[in-house]
Amino acid sequence: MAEAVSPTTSKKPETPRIGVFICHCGTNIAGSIDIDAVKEYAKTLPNVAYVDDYKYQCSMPGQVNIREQIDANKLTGVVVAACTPRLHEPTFRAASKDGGLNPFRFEMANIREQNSWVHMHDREGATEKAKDAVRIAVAKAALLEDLYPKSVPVERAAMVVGAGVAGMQAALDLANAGIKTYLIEKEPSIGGRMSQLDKTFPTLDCSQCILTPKMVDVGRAENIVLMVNSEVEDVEGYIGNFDVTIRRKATGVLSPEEAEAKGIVGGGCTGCGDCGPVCPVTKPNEFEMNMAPRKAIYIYHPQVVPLLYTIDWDSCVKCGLCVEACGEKKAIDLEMQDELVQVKVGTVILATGYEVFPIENKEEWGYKRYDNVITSLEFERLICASGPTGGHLVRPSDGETPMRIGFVLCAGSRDNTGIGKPYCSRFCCMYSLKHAHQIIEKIPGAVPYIFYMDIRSFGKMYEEFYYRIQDEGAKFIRGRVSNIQEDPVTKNVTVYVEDTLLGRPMEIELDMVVLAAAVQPTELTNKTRKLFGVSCSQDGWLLEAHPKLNPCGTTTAGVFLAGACQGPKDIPDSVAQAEGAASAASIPIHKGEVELEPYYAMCIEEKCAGCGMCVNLCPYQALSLVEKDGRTVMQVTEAKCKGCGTCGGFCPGGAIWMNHFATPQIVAQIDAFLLGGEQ
Amino acid sequence: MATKNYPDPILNEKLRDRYYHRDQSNPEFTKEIEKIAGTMAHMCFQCGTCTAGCPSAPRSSYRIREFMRRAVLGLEDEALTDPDLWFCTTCYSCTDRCPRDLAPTDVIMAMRNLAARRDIVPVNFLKTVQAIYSSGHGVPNNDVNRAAREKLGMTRDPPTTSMYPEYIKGIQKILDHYGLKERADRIIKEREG
Amino acid sequence: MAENPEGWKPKILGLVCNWCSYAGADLAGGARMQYPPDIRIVRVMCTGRLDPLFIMKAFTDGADAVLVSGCHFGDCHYLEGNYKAAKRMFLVKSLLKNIGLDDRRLRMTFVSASEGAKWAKVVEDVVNVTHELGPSPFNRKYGELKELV
Amino acid sequence: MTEMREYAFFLGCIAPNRYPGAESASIITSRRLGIELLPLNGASCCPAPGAFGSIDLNIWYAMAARNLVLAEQMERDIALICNGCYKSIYEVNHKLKHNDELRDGVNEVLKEIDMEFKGSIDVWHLAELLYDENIVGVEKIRESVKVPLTGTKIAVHYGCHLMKPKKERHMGSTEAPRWIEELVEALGAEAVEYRNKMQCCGAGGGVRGYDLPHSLDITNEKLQNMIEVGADAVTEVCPFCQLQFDRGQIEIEEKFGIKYDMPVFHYNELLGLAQGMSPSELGLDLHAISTEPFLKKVL
Repeated sequence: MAEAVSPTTSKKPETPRIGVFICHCGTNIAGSIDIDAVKEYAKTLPNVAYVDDYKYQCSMPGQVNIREQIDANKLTGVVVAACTPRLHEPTFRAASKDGGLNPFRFEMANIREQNSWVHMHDREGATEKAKDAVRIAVAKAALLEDLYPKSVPVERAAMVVGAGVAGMQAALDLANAGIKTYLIEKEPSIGGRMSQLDKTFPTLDCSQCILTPKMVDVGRAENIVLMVNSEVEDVEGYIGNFDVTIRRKATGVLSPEEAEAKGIVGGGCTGCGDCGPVCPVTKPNEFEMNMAPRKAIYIYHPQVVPLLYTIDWDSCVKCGLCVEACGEKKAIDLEMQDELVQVKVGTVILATGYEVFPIENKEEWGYKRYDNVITSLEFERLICASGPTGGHLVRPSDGETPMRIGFVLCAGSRDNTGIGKPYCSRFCCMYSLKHAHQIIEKIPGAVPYIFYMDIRSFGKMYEEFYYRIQDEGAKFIRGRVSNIQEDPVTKNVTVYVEDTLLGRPMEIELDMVVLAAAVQPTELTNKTRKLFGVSCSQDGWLLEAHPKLNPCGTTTAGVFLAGACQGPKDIPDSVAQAEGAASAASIPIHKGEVELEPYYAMCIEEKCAGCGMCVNLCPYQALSLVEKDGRTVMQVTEAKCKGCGTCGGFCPGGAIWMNHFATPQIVAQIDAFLLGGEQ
Repeated sequence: MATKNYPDPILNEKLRDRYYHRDQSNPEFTKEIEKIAGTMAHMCFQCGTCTAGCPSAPRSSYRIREFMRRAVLGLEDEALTDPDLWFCTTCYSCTDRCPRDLAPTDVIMAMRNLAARRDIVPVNFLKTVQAIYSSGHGVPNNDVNRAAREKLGMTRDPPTTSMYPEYIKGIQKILDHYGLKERADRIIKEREG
Repeated sequence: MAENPEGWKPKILGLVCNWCSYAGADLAGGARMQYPPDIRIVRVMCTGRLDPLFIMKAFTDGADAVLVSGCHFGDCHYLEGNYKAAKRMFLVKSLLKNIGLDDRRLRMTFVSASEGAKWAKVVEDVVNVTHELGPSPFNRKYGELKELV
Repeated sequence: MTEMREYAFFLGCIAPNRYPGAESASIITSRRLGIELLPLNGASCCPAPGAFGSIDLNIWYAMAARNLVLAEQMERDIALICNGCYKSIYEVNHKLKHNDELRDGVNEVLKEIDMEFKGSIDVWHLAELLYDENIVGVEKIRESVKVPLTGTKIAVHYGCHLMKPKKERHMGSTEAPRWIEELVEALGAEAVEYRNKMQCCGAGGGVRGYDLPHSLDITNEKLQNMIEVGADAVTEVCPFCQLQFDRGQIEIEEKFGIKYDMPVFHYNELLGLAQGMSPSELGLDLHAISTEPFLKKVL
């Protein structure tokens, strides 16, 4: 094994003096590990100059002690055996720094998450493992070196992907904080799911009424660069300096600005709508859940932002009638092509939202087989005054007003069959209560039947809302619907359910059934998250950095989460998280610079044969070959290097030094484990 | 459960203790069921989907959800002595629809197996056993049918154990291995004399 | 396992990446998922960092098994480090065969930050397999070739 | 005629011993479609999954395994025409193939009669073979029709154990399947949809024997749903369902005083009719409910 010497240390490394601090974490660790045994053992280890233990090492006294002992014992390195470095490494690095030590002289031994908590009934085994963990950490600490984080300037701009209520709120907050914000939306208009809703629970204020002002603000905001019909195509760089490529899909329509840029004075789309009527092609309007028509050149609805028409190329026949109708404004360009736009931002917020899962896969409920079985989103459009029926709820089969309407909760949620979703979709209970209220209010004599397993009304004023709806006359039946049968003649739908509280099966003929279908991440979420290196949980929702303490962050520095893309959320929660994410995303930008962990690669030139194998291995093009006093050697562009070490793992000559994960350090850990302890 | 020893047996029954007491639960019962049925019966969350689609529920007091509950709580006696246990037509609708991906039908079959170990089993089931023991068929051939087969140009007996009775020995060996025939005879005799 | 020597406990080295598998292992802890304690973890930023020599060193040092665990393909925090690691592990496996070591002693798995249960399962599997295989011939105390090393 | 595919024909009980027409129709119609159904000598009851499964699943496994071994010795896959048999023979074959502990247990018992389950064959319901394009397929059936059943409305009863539990079968939707309807429409008839199509006939699980009125009440509900949409006949692929619908109507009349006269056909009997077999060749006169009104419509 090639024994590399760091290119940074010219002087011989001093004899290490390591301090070991063992944490009880109350009984979290001490409960299943014999602390004294570990302590006594640590004293016997080479290079260990001081050993101590404490109930809560992360507490102030614990940190102060570390600080004082560094000085008192002339420590060259510090090992804390406690929880996971992913939780408290920053804490103890700070403590080491306060003690006058370079923070990167600190090493952590994880004896909680990966020991005491997973070996609770094997005290002996856990204690042995803890001893080894300390030994391994000490071995590394003895070889750690001073490192100095590189601080890089942060681009004074942010990006928000997805312009639903969460994305809009985040963008507005950032913009109001004086940060230029690119707001990327794949649809032709901002507003997202919320703009499809009629009323909102539990306050019952009209969704459009409270949302459209926000949409207008977004459209007007100085600091917001709005890009609709756009998708993230590629991402490079790191916190402070993300280079993002956006695909702006050809809409076939020029905004006034774009027209101006093309020298068409006073031209561009004004949203006058002259083009629509002349278009010969009719298609279903996705915004109306395909229950209303639109033309091949269209807007979703009158309140869209930006108020620009869009051409649906899949159905456009390029007859040119719209071009004529548009006339002097010359807003329509049937030859328009997608364009790729490059932007540089310091931080990014993902707010890609949710969609309804294909509920027709739960065949027992007959969605798409039975006319009068619809989803909640379809219900929202049918009950909405601006919807396809002007807010008059009708059954799809015959346009009649339904009087007995069933609401099937947990339709595909809390489902372990592999067809539905194992999780609770979180807002179905509440909007179904709202739907019940809406029909009682709008249709005199109409009776809602709510088939539920549990009513989860956990939010502020939610339980009170439940109380109100029950009082208004909604029928609550505690049972999950097993199947639905359609009467071939009347098209009425009969629901089969057990009233589990009565212990009695029920056969209830209804005019219409609304499925509160489970939700899932939007189609593009997976592609987008991979571009930003964000992980997801098994069910596809984006993974937060810490479920409790960092719910907006991700494991990619500078990338944050807002709204339902992180898990099903109602409007208040989405907006709240959006504001959290916006504040988190603005911090590095306001600081103006971020410190990057100095884990970059370095070339040990006397060992480098200049073979260049590593150059192609680097996913970030951070390596290159250069001539240096007559020899070809590799050179690292530190700003580009993210410290993955793929080059170091390959270099045949061991000529690459990975800061903080150097070959001698890792080998020392391996040896310490296998050769160090009693054999 | 606390027993009341009032002198009047009618009152005693009328005022029978309806409390659930922990000692009525037998955790082994739940385990036994899961072993036989190969489904995580203890994961039932009582949504009622099973009963709602059950063809027997609307025409009897049979509630498969309640049997699932008994499986969860280990209410062995209550489950095995309930005559409703034998109303399941094994149509598997509940199994196909259970959101917890359990197999209530197989839980019922497991309970029936456990009941049968206590000789709790309807006579008609045992008569099928007797028929198969003697003829190899649960629904044996008869002369009317033999004539009919002949008329159709078929052999009077199908090429099963009816045509090759020498195979019946093997069947009897299998059933005797489990002593099922004797048990069937004994139980039927007890019930019908 | 009866044939395994008295007092032998498997020495298993776990080389895991910081972003997925180490986080997954932490998650298993948070959820108190119990698994055998026979593994010792060395954390690297990415499995791409792993020099085949590290694994060979571990085996010559007498490790009974080595577990390498990274992100799922397509989820690598550094885009493609795990692909490169996986390729190298194939190489190492063939090396192990050549020196007469059962290549089941080296296992590469992919455990995401949300797969605590999977991590516990993986460790359990590796421990079981190691028990099946018994001490490595190079095991400092129990291996039949210990004099060699 | 393409090359003949040979299967061991597992008869079960009710087809050969109550509806022999269904047995002979299956053999004759299949032969015309390239399937040779060979006698499986010495086969017995499958055994009845309801009765035996309820008493002791282990005995059910062992008894079914004996039938499977007979076919293994013939080196032929099994084809059968009864859903109850399908549950026993298909499911036990599947379980024993994939569960070593179970197989060893069963082979312990089979040793006593010098048999061993090897797991060398597969089990098919004749209906799925007829529907499979690679074996027969709807087209080939349509071509084989000489007397189209035009103008008749037929209600399809799938029965339960053919397709459920979904996860242990391989036949797709158990809520709204259409494939047997396709087989029926290939004969020129109209397959009508009716309420609760997938509901059980009521006979299974030993309930027919345990509580006849209870099981008939289920049958009665299904018959009403079929009448509601004007069905001229019921077709099924399970002689036990056939018995429940056919004899069941007599019992329903006795017990509930309701008379239906709804003809009941095993699909292969219908196929036989369409292929030009005479009612007497099909033994339709053995049905409890007269098939005459239906025959008048087509012949």
